[in-house]
Amino acid sequence: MSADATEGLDAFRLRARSWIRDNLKPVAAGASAGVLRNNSTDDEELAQIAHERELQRLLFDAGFAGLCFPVAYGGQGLTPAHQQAFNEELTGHEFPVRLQAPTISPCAAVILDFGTEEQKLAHLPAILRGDELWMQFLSEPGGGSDVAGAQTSAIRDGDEWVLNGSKVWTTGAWWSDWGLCLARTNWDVPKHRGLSVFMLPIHQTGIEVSRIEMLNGTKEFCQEFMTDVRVPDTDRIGEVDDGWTVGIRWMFHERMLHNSPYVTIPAGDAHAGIGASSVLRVARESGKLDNPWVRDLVGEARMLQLTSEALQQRLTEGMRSGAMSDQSAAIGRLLSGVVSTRTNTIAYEIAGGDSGAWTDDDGAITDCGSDFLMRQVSTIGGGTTEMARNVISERVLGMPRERTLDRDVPFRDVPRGGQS
Amino acid sequence: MSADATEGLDAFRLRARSWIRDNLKPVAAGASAGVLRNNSTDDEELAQIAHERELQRLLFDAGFAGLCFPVAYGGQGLTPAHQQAFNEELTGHEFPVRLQAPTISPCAAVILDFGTEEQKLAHLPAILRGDELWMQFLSEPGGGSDVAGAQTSAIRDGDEWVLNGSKVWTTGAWWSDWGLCLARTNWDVPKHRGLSVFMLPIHQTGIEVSRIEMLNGTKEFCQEFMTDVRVPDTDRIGEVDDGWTVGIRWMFHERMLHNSPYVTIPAGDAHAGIGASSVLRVARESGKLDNPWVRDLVGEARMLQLTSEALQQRLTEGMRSGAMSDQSAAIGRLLSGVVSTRTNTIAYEIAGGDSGAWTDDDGAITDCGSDFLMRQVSTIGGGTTEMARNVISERVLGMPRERTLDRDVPFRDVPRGGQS
Amino acid sequence: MLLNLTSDQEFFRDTTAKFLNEHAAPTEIRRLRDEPDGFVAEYWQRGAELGWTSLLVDEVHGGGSISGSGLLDLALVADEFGRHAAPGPLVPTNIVAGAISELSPDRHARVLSELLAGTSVASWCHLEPRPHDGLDDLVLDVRVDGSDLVLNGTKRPVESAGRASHLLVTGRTGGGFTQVLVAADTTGITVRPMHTIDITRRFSEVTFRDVRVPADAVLGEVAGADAQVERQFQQALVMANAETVGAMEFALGMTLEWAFDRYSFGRPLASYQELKHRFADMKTWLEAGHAISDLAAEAVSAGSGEAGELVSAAKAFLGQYGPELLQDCVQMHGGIGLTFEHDIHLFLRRVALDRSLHGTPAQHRQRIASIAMDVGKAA
Amino acid sequence: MLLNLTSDQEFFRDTTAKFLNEHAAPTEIRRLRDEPDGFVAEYWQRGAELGWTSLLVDEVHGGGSISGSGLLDLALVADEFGRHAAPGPLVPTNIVAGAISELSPDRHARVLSELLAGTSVASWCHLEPRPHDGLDDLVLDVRVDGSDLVLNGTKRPVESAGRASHLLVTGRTGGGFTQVLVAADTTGITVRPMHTIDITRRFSEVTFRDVRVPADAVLGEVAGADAQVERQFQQALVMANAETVGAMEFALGMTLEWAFDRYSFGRPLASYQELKHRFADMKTWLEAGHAISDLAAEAVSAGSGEAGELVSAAKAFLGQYGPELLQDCVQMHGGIGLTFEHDIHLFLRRVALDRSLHGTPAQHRQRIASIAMDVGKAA
Repeated sequence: MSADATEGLDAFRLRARSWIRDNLKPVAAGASAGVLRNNSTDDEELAQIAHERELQRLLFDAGFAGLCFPVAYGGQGLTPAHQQAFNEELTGHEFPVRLQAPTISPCAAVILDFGTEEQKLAHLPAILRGDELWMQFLSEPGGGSDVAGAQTSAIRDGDEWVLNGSKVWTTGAWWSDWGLCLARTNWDVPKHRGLSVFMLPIHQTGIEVSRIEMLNGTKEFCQEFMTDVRVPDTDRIGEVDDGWTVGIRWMFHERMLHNSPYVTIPAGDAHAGIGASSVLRVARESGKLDNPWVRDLVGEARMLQLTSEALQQRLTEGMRSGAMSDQSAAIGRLLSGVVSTRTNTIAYEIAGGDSGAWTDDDGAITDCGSDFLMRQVSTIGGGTTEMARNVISERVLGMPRERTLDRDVPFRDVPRGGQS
Repeated sequence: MSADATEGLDAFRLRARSWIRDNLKPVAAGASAGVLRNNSTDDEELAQIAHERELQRLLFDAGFAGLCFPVAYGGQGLTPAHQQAFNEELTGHEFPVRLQAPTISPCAAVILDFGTEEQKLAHLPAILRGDELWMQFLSEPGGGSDVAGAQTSAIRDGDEWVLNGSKVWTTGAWWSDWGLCLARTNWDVPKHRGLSVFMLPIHQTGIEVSRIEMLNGTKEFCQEFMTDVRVPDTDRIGEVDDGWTVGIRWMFHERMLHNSPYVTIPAGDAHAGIGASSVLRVARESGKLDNPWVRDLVGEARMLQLTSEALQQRLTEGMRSGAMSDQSAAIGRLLSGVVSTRTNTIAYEIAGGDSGAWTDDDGAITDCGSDFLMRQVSTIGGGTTEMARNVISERVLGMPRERTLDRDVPFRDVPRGGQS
Repeated sequence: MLLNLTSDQEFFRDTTAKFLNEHAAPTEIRRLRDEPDGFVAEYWQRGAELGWTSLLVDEVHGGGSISGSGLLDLALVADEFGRHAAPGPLVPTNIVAGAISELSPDRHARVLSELLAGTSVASWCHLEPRPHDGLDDLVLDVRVDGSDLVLNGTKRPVESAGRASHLLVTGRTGGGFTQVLVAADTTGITVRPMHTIDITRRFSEVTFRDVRVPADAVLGEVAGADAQVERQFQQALVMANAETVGAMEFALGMTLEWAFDRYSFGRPLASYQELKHRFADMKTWLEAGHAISDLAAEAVSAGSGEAGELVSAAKAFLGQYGPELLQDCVQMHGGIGLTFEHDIHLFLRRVALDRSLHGTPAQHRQRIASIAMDVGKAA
Repeated sequence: MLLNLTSDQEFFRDTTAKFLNEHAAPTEIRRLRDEPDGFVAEYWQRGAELGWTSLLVDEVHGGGSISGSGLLDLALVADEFGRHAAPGPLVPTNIVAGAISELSPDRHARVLSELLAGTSVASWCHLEPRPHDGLDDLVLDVRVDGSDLVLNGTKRPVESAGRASHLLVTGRTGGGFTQVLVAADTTGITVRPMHTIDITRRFSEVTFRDVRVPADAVLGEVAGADAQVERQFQQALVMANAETVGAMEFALGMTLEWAFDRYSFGRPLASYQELKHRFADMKTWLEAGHAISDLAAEAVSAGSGEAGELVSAAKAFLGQYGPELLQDCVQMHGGIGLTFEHDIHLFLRRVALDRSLHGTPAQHRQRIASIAMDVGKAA
């Protein structure tokens, strides 16, 4: 990681700046406002994805893709500080947002951590070029926060595995290429000891992709039904029945998201959805900026955003230097969830009666009500804040673990209540 | 409870109104503002207690003491509606506040529920006359919310019991007469099955009363150290080792407090400490009433007070009619604690910088900072809000009980951690 | 109220509940998102037959109450509407029918009888767009011009204006309020649909440009309707509050059931202390919501001097804690609670809608503070 | 900051920590409530020897920093003050010493050397009483009268004014701020003690009535001190924030230990999920507090354009979540947490005090909003 071994940070930054200005279009502030809004048709979305693949290819060809991936796998072998500099320069420009999560992190990151040499060569360059879009086949219907309780079954058949089960909350599986799948390979041992991880193409016979309609009309999330899907053993990641070792790291990468050195994302853009600037716009366009009560809320939103960003920065540094354990990522996840729901609520409060009913002329106020309905997505998606609080109390503060009734019994004997 | 059997409510109200106006002095609004403030010297306090004993005697002689206690024990045998009417008429007048809790409820209420005829005749009229002030010997140092884990020991010796141990949080034990004491009479059974309840005079050899200084300088609470205190078996309340049956009812009376039909308290005065009117005074005397942010807080405080009062009324009716279980009192306890801390915080917020440092000229703003330091007394005293939440979830909503490690083992084998 | 129903009220309530169970099930509500008016005509007529539209109308004009207080009976209906997130213009139709019944039942007998029969609906044009969106800041101009009145101004949001045959318009004539009943197709009226968070309720922005009506369109006195407007406003608040409490109660029950059924790490969700304590908080908000909503409804029904303060306190409390309770129910459900196929959002929408209509919690807190300041000044 | 200390900084910090462990133990702090100044002279002089008063002062004038940034070093001291709820006029003495060092080290060489030695202390007379208690609403009048200046007005709260030999007074001359260093015993100055929530800090209301000082009492320019006042304010905020974070950290650690040791119903408190989740929240507030406080301190130290916004964000965050964290620590302790003999209130007091001084969270939220509005306007 010494500066001598790699391009100097300042030189890199200047090169990045000039390349970004020459090649990437500027985007308007507030263009991505709102909470998972349903702003485009399917055709438009597919066009956007095609465009983002091109952008990723552009980055790759210019030597700006996978800055922290090894050169052997198509990356640049640079330091997290380079990625940070690139992200800072990227602010205000278009970028291949759909290629970042979950494709590059956690999926590519997990392949880098656990893949064989062949697997890494087969997929990492393809991902960094924008050729492969990946999804997480992780959550299951009825599984909730207990991802290690996966019930998707993988049964060995010679050199292959046969998978059956269902996965859910895969963002955009309908336009993605590959899935990273956690499945149960052993039902006779406690739940964490009978899992394995597989890679599989999404669009194949045996996988039915169904789109889920969210309450605001978005159909971004999918559910997949897998029936006798055959996966060669060479597409298994990590050891048989030791998939939880992969899973822990997988979820670490997921929690890191905006702190990840692998992810390209404009600095300051970590809080997609409703940020302090949306709040300010709502207040201004409501004509309420002269009201001290409204200004109090505007100030609170900005305070929370600055604090949340400062925390992410502190955690990133702390984990990088080893002063903090990797589990500390849960602290950032908790605060960003809380800040996001609070900021959403502040915008809703300021919008006042117009959040119940509005017209197309209402500018920034438009959809404040719908966004409020979707508020909890920030404390559910990507691991609930309840799970984050468990992790912080148990793993960071070392408090006694919750009693579980599924730890020392064979998975098939675990109590499952009404839905099993 | 039919109106025929007792004096008509309207007639009673008129009689009460005229008696109150003729006999009790009016008190200024805001006279009892603040949180357990240290406003008087010990001598002044003793004089106030003497005065309140006189007031209670005045009530007794006029036939207004113990409205819902049976006539045989010095009461009036009237209905809760009569008590309510009396309380309404009492608003704005002096009354013997220190005689109510814990003397009349829970102590006298427990004696009424479980005492023998002799015990009732010996104490209830004396209490209603103002001759006996009672205290609860219930909490113990290191006991926290687990009152059934009492470690004060009572060992039988012929017709007497010998008590050893320590009790704490007895309000004003230094000026009180009798204590109602929960003690352990059997260490070889699970904790709820080895308790008994005793009555004992506070000022006797063997009981050392020590006053506790609170952080704001008040010395209202006491701790007692009991060494070989001898109590005749005739002063035992309830059965031997069955004290928890008494304890459950005891704590029910404690939670009921301001809803209790036994308690005389001016209507609308249930929220001692900081109420919406204190908040309004702080806002006005700060000169901030033209600020919408401040008015928002004033409105919130008033909303919370009205709602909390409405809830107490609903719970009282619901429990009286049987539509709600007695455990529902915990709902009122929770909201009043939450409303009280929030209202305290609102006053603190409005007082602004003056809550950190102030002068004697600052009127209603004076001591807002000290009151804030004492804020949690509303969510600790009289049973914590955490315990209320346990009761609501487990007893009202029927959710699974918390796992306890002390339920089915002899009390002497219960894990006690560092302090035992 | 919930604690002390008469058997007649219980029966009345059950009848509505049964009807809604059958005709306003969640699948039907989801279907209605594509229905232009958000409800079908027959549904509303049958509801009217059950008494939904007649409770604020005098018996002599074809109405009548169950308990003697039509408003309290109506609150029972609103509570059931909340428990079902039910469709239909309950608030505006009742407000308008009640006002006609009180002020000019004979002149508008035909309109009234259609409202009572559920064959037509009416809207109340009350609050106005920014910057005049304060509770008392109504500026729609009602000018006297000879024997006519001329209306100019804009109202929003107006419930069911796209479907209404008549509009009750609250405007200002000099220093006082004037109320006018006008046919929705009168020249100069523009009805422009709005977006909303609810699935079955519809709102519009209604613009009045030189809308000319004869003097007998006035309900009550020109420039003398202030007390009547306040009364209508309080009635609307009582209905909105009851509806919110009903939705909170149903959602909490549904979520509690889920917590018992749903296992995580081998244990039911209901066994996790942190969730238990949140359920305790929610139960407390619910009971407090019942309490203040009922107390306020009784005060409004009785015309008590404290009605304004209490009903605003109820609106402010429910507008704050109602949406928070519903959001926590969503959280307890996890991802599926955010899907269109799940039922919980139907109740979240209704509670969030009721929070936004007839003044937000913040606006009602200001109103409460003003009342407290006036009282404080007098003391 | 906490994550990246140099070994010199670590050593410096440890020295202060050890000294405070010995001389500012809770029993000593409780004793000091009866001490008129809240601290004893020898304690402060020995602290000064450790470097507490010299970090904002140039090396050439007898000061010097450990790391190159005296303000960041001072934040370490303030953090330790928070961890011990330590006595002593840290903020005013450093602000005044720093201002003298920067603006007129020679003219006030004697005052400066006494402050550095800890043999005297100084106060900063900055904010004012109601109704001029806004952050920018300073009205103390500094009038030029020939070669003299005449001061009229009132300041409060002024820390350690009862003990200070000199006062740095921030006032207004026409449209700009003027700062004057004046001996505390100058004719026309009245120092009136105030009550406070802290045990060892002392505050006064200081009134200036026709206080006449020579022109060379001015620090900087007449009517030209605005930037300097803002800088002093930001420095004070950095110290207050660091102190709050230190107190939060110590209180949380102490409460966590209690939760492990304390058994209820046969289980340690630390095993109850609802309490565990509250500890998770507190840990999050603490880490976020560290993060924003450190970031703001670095920005102020570097004189960055974002310093004003960041330091106000830190003050607003810590002023809101600091007291809440401490109150939850009290709650976890139960009744004994409210007694004078327990230690937790020492930290609650300090955090609540720091929240009230130098602008409340609400005032800083207004300041942040104004900055955001200006930026938004420019964009």
